[in-house]
Amino acid sequence: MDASLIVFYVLAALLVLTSLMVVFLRNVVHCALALVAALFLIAVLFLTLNAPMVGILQILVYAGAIMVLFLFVIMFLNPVAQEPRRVLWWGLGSLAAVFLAGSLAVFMSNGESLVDPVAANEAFGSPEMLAKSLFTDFVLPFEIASVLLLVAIVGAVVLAKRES
Amino acid sequence: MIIDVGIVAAKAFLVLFMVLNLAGILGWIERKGSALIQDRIGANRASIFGLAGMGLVNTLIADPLKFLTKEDFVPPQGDKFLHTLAPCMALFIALVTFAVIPFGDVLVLGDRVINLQVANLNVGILYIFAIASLGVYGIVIGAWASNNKFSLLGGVRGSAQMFSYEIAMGLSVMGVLMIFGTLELQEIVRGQGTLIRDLLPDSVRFLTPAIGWLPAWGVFLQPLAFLLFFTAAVAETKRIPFDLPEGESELVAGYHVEYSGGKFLMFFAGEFAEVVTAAGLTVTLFFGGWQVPYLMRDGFHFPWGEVVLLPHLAVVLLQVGAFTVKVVFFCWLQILLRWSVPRFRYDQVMRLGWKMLLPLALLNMVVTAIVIIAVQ
Amino acid sequence: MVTLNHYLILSATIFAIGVIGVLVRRNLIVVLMSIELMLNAVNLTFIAFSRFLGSMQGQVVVFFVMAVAAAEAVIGLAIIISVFRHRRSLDPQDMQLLKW
Amino acid sequence: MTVDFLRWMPLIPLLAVLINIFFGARLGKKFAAGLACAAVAASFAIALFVFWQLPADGTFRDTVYTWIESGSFQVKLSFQVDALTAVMLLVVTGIGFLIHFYALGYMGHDDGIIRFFAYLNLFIFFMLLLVMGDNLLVLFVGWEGVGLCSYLLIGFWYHDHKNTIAGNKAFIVNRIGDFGFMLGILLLVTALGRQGIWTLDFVELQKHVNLLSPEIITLITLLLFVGATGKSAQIPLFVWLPDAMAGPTPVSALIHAATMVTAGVYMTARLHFLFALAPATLSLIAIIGAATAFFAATVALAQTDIKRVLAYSTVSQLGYMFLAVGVGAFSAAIFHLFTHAFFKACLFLGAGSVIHALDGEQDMRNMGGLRRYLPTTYWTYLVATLAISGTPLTAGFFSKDLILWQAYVSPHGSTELWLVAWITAGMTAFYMFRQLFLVFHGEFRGSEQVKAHAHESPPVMTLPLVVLAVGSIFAGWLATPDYLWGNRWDPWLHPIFGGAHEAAHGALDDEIRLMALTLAIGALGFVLAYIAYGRKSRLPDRIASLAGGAFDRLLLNNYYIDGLYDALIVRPFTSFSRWCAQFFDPAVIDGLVNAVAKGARGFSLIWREVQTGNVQHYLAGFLAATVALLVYFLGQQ
Repeated sequence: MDASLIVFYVLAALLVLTSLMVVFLRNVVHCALALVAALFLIAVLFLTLNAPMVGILQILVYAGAIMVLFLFVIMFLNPVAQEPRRVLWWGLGSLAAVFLAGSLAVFMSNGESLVDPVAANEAFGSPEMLAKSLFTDFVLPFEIASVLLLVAIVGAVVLAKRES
Repeated sequence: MIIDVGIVAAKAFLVLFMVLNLAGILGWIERKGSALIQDRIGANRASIFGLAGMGLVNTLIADPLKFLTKEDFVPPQGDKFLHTLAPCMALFIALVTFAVIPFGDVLVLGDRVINLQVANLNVGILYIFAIASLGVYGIVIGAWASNNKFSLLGGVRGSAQMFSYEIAMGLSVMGVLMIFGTLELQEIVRGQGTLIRDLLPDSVRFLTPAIGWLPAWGVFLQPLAFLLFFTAAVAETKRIPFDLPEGESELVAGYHVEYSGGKFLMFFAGEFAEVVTAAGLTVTLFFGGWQVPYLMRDGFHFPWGEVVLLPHLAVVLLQVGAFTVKVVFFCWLQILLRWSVPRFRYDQVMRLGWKMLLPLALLNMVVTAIVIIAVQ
Repeated sequence: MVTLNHYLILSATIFAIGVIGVLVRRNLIVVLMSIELMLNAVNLTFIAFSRFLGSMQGQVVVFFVMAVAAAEAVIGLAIIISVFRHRRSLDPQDMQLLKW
Repeated sequence: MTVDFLRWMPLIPLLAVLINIFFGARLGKKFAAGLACAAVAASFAIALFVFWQLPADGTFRDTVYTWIESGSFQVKLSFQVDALTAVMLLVVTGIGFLIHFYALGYMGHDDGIIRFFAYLNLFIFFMLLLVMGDNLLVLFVGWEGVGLCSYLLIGFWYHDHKNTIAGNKAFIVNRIGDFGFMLGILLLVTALGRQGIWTLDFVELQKHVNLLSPEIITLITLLLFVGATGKSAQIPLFVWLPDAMAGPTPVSALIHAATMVTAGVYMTARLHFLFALAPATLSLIAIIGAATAFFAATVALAQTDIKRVLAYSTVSQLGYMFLAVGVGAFSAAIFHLFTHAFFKACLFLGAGSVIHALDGEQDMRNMGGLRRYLPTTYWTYLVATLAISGTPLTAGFFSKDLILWQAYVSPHGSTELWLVAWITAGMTAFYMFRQLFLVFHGEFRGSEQVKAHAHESPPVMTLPLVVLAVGSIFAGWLATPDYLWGNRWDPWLHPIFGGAHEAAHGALDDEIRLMALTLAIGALGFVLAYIAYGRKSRLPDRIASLAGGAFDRLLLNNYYIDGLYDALIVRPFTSFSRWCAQFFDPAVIDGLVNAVAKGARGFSLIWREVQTGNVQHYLAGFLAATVALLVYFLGQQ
């Protein structure tokens, strides 16, 4: 057990815990905060995987923007109705998900695992490298993504605006 | 290994100590400043051992003690856990932002080179924005956990406001980032150590006698960006004129209506910590950070050719001192602002953010990009 | 030594947890959040592969996934708001007119 | 010879139609009517040019584009003009133009004049397609098109329900004939196709017609003749034509006398190579032609409506033409078609002029003495009557005489056929002069009001009358008997009909003797008519009341053939339709459809439970399938 493994297990355990909280907590705000924690943990995992840029973006975009939006909407709507809970449906759903997780895990990990990470150089995952990829090989998708975001903005305004 | 960890811990402690104390001192400065502006004596009752003018000590020690000994009230219908979590997050996030702000150049101790910055991330400025974007949680959670409609409204207002100004703030610094070509704050500060004349392209070299002697600080290169950034940063601190989330006359006290005692102290201190952070960031990006004009690692190199050599330790102390002075200046500026300007209306805040700062920031970015390409 | 499989299995687990949320929760906002969770599980896979294959493409894809997720969340929440305005409910089971 | 101006002949009227339909109301009535006339005049000019340029035994051909292409089977939208078509072109566009011109006056006050001229131009377009098409399919399109125009124009004054009924009748009766025609075409194509020749071109058909067996040809020609009886109003499908008089009089003149009804004759002439190979069919055609001529003439004797007399007369004259076809004298048939177009158009237009003058009065019993009010009309009418009655040196004399002579002398002919035709000639003279006397001589029998109003028609109407009257005399001089200057007509059409069925020649003595007989019976008819109607006489009433008036009623009502058809065909058919509509359709057809629908619905009612509308249920299915797929792939590995 080296240090990185310990860090991984701690992060993984916390991540699974917070994810479960997202799904199983009753209070929507608690769910949202658990999700913020989960996303933060995933960002940390990204950092351990030599992806600092993406990790920071993860916090910036997900935790900083998307989840705030979620909280904003939760507060805005302030839904008070209690969710009905049907034990059978929950049990079945969980069971199915366990099957899915099991089969996915077996399916994905039955190949030969890459235990020896490619010796990544210093710049791997740096803003420069990501930017270079984005603005050379992926410049078209990048621009399309910007159009997508614009469309989403307009769409959201149109959808959420009160008809007057 | 141990020493490395120790050094990092020492730096972190130093920064925390400085920021928290500065936040405390700011509380006193604010009182004195408001008194000054409102033409009254103000904050003159505290005395220790009969010594008047000990108000500073009072705010540093007596105020926290007072807060901590008061009843910690939790609304019965509120969410106890989150009610506690919220002020912690607010203060925590305000403090950790400072981790990547450099407060000096390298300190050479023997063969050990210590970077005077708690953490040197290659995504530095993005880290700041990421953390700053989390700042909204303190308000939102606190507002929701209080189960009070005034605080909830404050929370909604706060989240929308911080959301809006974060974007303007992020875009306004793009020009600076493009000029210095890095996201690392330490590099940005080092880049501001040169003089304008070194950056001038040949075509406008004739301007050298006029402005060539200026240090290449962000404020000289990006004056518009400085205005935009500083405005947005002030808005992020949620203080007058941007204190809509609290808005006493409308929302009693906004998101911290239901807070008292130690938790309120944390919000309170967090607010001042944010003021310090905003000042630190402004200084770092636009006012040369720890740079003293013409001060190189070995001493002063004046543009007229004179050289004054200084010992290393003196240089470092000068740099740290200069940084501190600058930060204090901008903290004071914000307090001045706080007492000079009335509160905006909510729609005015939104209009300013989306229709003024954001387009101007975009314009600044585009113009900067064009200029950079033209110069190259 | 942390291997790729560690990340993949973790990612599968998070994904499945997200699926549970989408499947059983009776609150649209939580459903949407669960979808975000699933997306992030996939992101984790991408980053892990990126690291273990030494290719930046995984990170680029994650970047795009984030953009799409942002758009999706915005639109999703806008829809939720307008649905809530009309039905005063966030229960997906109250929204089953689209059948037969 | 390939040319490219033929297409403009039908195209110009079509363009005029489109302009009048879409912009007519905006352009104004006068402009629309003028445009229609100008279009036909342009077509007439082209027709004249074509006629002028056409070499003696040549053909103009103009292919517009390939219409249908399927394997080696090709149908082109292609026009041809040979001698036969040239004659038809002159009749269609020439007479057509005169009638258009006439209609400017006749229809001048009608509200629907734009529509009227659009229909009329459309008719010209389809008629030109019919006569110019170089294959059966184009001919068929024209054939159907003129039927459509006929229907539209008969029911032109659709506000009167009777008119629409007449239009329907014409259309439906024609459909029966067209159905036979279509079957004939299909049989012809498939029969030739069996032999490996897939074509509809007349030239190709003529080339390969000997591949077919006589039985098939007989069947094909019979079916084609069914089409001809419908379009050309022969027994048994002639009932529609008298009713078609409900349309405006120019329409009766153009469509139901001069051009469309002769399409059957044209078609048989065009396919003469087929008919010539089917002697049985020819005999039948001859018999039907003679019978139609005779029966229609008898009916015409008793009619009181001025236009119905002319309608039955047309049927009768068409019978003559088919008689000529039946005895193999195609060129004689076309010749009679040609001359008939002149004098019958003249008669109809004259009748129109009378009707116009009398404010819509059509009953001859309410006329009389109009000679004084309508001098021009009277004289032209007289000329046309003389022509149709076979007065020497008029057009009708030569053409009818030619047919009678051929009926007698042709190898397909017989004395009996001649006899029937001869009697008919006498009756023709009788009923035509009867009409003339009733309308123009004697005293006016109508109301004073109408009398005061009676007036000669404007020049725009009388001018065509004069032109047609002139034609009624001189059109016949193209083919005189051998004892005059001989036949200039047959050589003209000789390249078409060829030597195989050359007009039969007989002894000159016989020809003169027969001619004398014909003249005699014609004169008899005139004398009888004069005795009965030329002067004040009680004779007609006494004849009419013979056998208690039953005979008169029989003739007046067309032998009750309409009633017969009604009882035998129409009523059973309508009651069958009613039964279908009231019982068969709701119970059986709807029952079947409903049963299928109910079955599907029942099935769906069960299965729609799967579709709960709940997104999460769908997702559960999605998830199950995903897991199943994963497990399957794991098993594969």
